[in-house]
Amino acid sequence: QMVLIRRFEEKAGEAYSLGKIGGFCHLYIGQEAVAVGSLAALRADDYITCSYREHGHALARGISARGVMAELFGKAPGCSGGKGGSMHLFDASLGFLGGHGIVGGHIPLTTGMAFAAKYRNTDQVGVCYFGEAAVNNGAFHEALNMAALWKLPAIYICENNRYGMGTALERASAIYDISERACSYDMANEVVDGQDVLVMHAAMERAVERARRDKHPTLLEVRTYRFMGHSMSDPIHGHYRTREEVEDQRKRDPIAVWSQRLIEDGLMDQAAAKALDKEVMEEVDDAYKFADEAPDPEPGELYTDVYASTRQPAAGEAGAS
Amino acid sequence: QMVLIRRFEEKAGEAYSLGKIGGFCHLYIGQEAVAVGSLAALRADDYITCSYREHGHALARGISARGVMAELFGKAPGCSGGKGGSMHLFDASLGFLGGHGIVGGHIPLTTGMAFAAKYRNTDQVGVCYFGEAAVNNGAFHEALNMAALWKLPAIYICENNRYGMGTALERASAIYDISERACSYDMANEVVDGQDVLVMHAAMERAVERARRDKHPTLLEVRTYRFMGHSMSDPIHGHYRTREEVEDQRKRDPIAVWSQRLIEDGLMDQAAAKALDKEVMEEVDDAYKFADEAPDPEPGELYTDVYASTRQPAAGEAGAS
Amino acid sequence: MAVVTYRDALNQALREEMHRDADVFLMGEEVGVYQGAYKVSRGLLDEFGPMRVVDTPITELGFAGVGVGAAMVGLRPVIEFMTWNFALLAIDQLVNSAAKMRYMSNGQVGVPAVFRGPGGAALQLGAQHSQAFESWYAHIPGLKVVMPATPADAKGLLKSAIRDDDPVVFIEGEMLYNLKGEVPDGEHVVPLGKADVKRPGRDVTIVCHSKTVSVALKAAEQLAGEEIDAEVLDLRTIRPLDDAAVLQSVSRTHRCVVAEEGWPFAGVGAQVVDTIQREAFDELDAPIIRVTGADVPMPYNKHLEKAAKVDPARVIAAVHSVLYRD
Amino acid sequence: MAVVTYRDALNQALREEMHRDADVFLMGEEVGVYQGAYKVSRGLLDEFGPMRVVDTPITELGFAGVGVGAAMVGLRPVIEFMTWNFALLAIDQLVNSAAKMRYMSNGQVGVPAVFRGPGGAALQLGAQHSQAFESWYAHIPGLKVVMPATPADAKGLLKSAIRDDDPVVFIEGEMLYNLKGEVPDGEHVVPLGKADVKRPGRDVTIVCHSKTVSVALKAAEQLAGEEIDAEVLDLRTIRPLDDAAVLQSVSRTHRCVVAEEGWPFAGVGAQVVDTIQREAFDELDAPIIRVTGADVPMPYNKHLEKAAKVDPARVIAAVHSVLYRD
Ligand SMILES: Cc1ncc(C[n+]2csc(CCOP(=O)(O)OP(=O)(O)O)c2C)c(N)n1
Ligand SMILES: Cc1ncc(C[n+]2csc(CCOP(=O)(O)OP(=O)(O)O)c2C)c(N)n1
Ligand SMILES: [Mg+2]
Ligand SMILES: [Mg+2]
Repeated sequence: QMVLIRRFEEKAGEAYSLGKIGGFCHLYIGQEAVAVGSLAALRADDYITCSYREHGHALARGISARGVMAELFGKAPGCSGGKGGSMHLFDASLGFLGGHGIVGGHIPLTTGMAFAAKYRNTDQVGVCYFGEAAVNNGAFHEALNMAALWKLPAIYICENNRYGMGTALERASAIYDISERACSYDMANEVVDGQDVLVMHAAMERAVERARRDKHPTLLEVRTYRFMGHSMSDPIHGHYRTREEVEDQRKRDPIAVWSQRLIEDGLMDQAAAKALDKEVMEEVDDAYKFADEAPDPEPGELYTDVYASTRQPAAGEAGAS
Repeated sequence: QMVLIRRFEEKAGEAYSLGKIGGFCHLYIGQEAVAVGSLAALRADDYITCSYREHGHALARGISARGVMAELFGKAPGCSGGKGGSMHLFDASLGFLGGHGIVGGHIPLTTGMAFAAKYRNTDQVGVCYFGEAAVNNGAFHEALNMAALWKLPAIYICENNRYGMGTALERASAIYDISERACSYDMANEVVDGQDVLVMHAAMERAVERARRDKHPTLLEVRTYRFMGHSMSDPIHGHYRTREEVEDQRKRDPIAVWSQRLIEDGLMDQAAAKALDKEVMEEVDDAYKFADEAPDPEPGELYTDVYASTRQPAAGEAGAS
Repeated sequence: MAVVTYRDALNQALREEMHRDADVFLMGEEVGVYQGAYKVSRGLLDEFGPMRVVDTPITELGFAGVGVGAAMVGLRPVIEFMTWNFALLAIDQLVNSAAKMRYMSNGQVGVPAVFRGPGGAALQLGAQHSQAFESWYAHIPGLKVVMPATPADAKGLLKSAIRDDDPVVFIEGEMLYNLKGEVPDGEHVVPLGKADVKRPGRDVTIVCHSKTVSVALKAAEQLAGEEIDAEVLDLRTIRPLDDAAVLQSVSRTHRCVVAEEGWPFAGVGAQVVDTIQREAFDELDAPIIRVTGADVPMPYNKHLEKAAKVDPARVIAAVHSVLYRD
Repeated sequence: MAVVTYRDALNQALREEMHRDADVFLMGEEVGVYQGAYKVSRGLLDEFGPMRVVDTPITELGFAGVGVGAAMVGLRPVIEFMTWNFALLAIDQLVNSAAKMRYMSNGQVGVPAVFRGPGGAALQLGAQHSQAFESWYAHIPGLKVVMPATPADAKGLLKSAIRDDDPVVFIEGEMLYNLKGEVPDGEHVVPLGKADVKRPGRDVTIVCHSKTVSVALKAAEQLAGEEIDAEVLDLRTIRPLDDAAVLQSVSRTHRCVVAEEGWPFAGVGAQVVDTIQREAFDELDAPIIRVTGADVPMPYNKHLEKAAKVDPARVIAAVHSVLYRD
């Protein structure tokens, strides 16, 4: 899966430069182990929300490469019908409830989903992925306070990749260890190495158990790194970080860490690794071809899904006039 | 001063029942020692903002009883010209920059005033008073993070009177000790007994020194209690607290605590206390009479002070049409 | 028909819908133990318990988001804002989450939530507590905006709003809570999107909503004394707006006054004017005059406040001018 | 006259005003080290240092409030919102603090702050990142709203906004940043509250602002080919609106089309229509037609997005209809 995400994102970057993908496009390269390791600990009926950097989570949760790539292309078979886009991937059948574009905005949504699980007395869990820059936002503070106060089955995963766009963590937050913010809510917390998929997975399983069984929320601070620019329009290392730093971080490439271990443990050999990579490349190429050839949404789609009833309010026609 | 505030508020309550004061009116009875003890530690050029429960702070800062009472009456000589009202007392000449009605909304304002002090390289201090219910709000979180991050000369005084309207602290906040919230910002903090004016004063002096000299902000959690209802329309003990609890708290009336000490220390005798009270009563009665007889603002005042230029935008006339 | 207050009519609607549908719950500040800042939720905590009547911290952004999130997975939250002034803190969740979720998700995820509370001015609450934002919410595709003026409409429209599958902004009037009126017994539902003629008339149409309905009715009474027969049309739903009803009335009266509590610039009335002049240009015998709140922050002084508000006298003056009677 | 981009014109205005007045500072996300999300502040950090070019955490509510607070004590903050979509989180500070402070304090405390950043849609940014809120801010007494369409106006209006003693909402266009145009050398100030005829004409008035100005000019060119002489009136300032200029133009052309990027319901155009029909009813030979963005959240797909936006074809169609040419 990590390899799939890596290759997928590389392909998406390629498609973006070819103008086949537009808008903002935030790649997940470098952080793959976080989504893969954590989502593997969830159940099919759990709820997930993400920020706009969610291609990896969508794939790891099981949305097809075709469905995600087609959405990036804005095509009708995309997982959001081509109307959502890169930042707004959805698949309700998988409990994958969006890509959201407002930093911090989806954190209270997850608190609400966890509330619903408690309300209905199911043992579902609500999981929210966001970046380290979001923890300074009021939405984070309000949402975590309620989750802890009401003992909700929620897991807040802060993917600390050191930067919010061009702003280093320490230039935006008064404290360096984000996990300590949990003390304001008397919430369970852990600092996790996000470059090691197994470590990530183990930490997530502990958090899921706390949520599912004890109805106790957790804040996970996951230390990871963004190998690419913030979005396609941002250079890999702008004014805000050095090439050396990026090179240095690349040494802990989550995929290398993982395959190395498998090889050491004799669970995989170079050949198998190659085969896997080939297989993945084929899946990604297929997704690309599918997306490229897929149809655009019907023009009429412009006016659907604004309301449950397809009917538009009167002002709508004025707008179209 | 504490006695002045007490008598003033009693009079204001009286005037409210007589219909001479309208709108929301939040009395400060029971919390007098907080404003008096803390404001005495400030300099004339420091900046102060408060919530809507600010009559006491206004008086303690030096706005005349006449000016405050006239504002509650909505009269022209009121400290906000009768246009602000009970929740919006202002006196720029004293650095008293409002009464604000949106819970938490003035906390970032104070951070901005402290920023201005640092920007201009003066050694002024910005002080913000708010209730314990405001600490769950995002504005609190965002404002304190920036103050700590930028090392601003700000002091955040949380007047913890146990309730936000009818909601007990523990039903709104995931943690009981609000001062611990400071750990999220690596900010200095202290828990202070708000019923003892001298203790309050001493704690404030420490905070002011940290701010003025070290440019380090402080969060003070001041434990106090509201003897009256949330506002005039709220009974003293509704569904949310018991008569016993209120009676019990009244035993630590800040004015009793203080006068008792003075008398024990031989600094004041019953006679002097009586004399003081009489003097204060006269000042309050004078303020009441003044406010009652004072003129309303000119009708034309409706359209002034919307913009620096008195001229109204075209839409204004439409509105007046 | 029982005579009940607007407040109790809302309370009935909440109680009935919570009995009808276990997915409906009420969340907001002071809705439970305190019985509601304006007592709209009186008795509901005792009846339905703390899981369905939820007191929140003072975190409008947060609990509005909680409501949206719960609705995204199928619950039907009724989120109470103590007043709509405070909802400014939550507006990102209404506009960027609630209003767009269905569209961004290609119809996969709806937000069947109601956001309700009192809007507009009461008495001497000052600038920050006396604001009418209906034109803001009505500007947003994806939201519906409902503003009942009578107890019967309050009950019937709130029930419809709760059953609606889209996010509904339901704006009540603090000054209306004590208003008494007849409410049909038993199941009483009023459809969204339908205006209502509160008083039929031939000479001029007074378009209004919420608090300005009673103002318009008072004005109409006095006008009747001058042989001017005014029709009072209560929009009831601001979005979707019942253009047909407005056009129908104006094409009978050929003259129109639009009254609203809010500020003039790009208010609801401006949209009504735009629609009428576009669709019924040749029917108009005079320009449409709007009567709105004064274009200033609300002053505290009671005389200034009174002067800032819409009153029958200003509506009558506007009617005179569209009838060229002045 | 030098030819510069809209982006550089804004950069010049900031630089010149920061040199002129030590109380002026720039604060926002990525304005410093990153040189601005859209590079409007390029070079300013190096030139003025971190105390006057301040990078903030992602806390719109917080740093907008910091700006208001600093302005309350006399500084002149320029607060950058990376886009106005994110300002929804800060709107309480603009409406309840900035817009009301002077009034609530009886004129004692003003808020000479500028809030600026790009508004409206760019290309395929999706529903949450493609919104135009000018009618919202213009609805609020106490705020001024400015929206330049050209590099010259961008520079001249930003300088006026910074010098203005009231809170100014300054909405730029992401799609305009690369637009080139002549900007007068030296001190160049454009007064707030004055519309500008970008193209004179006799047959019809096209009222527009910001991005729709170039759309209207393109439409006017094509219309010229059909012997239709359209006047293009750029509002430039939305609040206070230059009613006089609008009425003057319409009373010459007797026909009007109003174009804007935003949603139709209670948009800026609705207010313009209201004003014209009220003040120039007898001058109108046809109903005023508005051309607005489609009344939907912005879709991501590029064809759907294009269909949702105002374009010359739709403006031309509207002109035909007010001229009864269809
Ligand atoms: C409320 C809000 N403000 C600003 C932005 C613009 N923006 C998009 S991503 C981003 C940085 C977020 O960084 P972080 O939370 O660390 O996530 P990362 O991009 O590192 O995954 C910013 C400022 C936004 N989308 N929403
Ligand atoms: C944002 C916002 N939400 C709700 C309210 C209504 N309200 C006014 S005071 C108050 C309680 C505040 O309690 P606290 O902060 O403890 O201050 P106290 O009244 O105890 O002094 C509430 C909910 C408001 N003014 N602003
Ligand atoms: Mg980051
Ligand atoms: Mg309190």
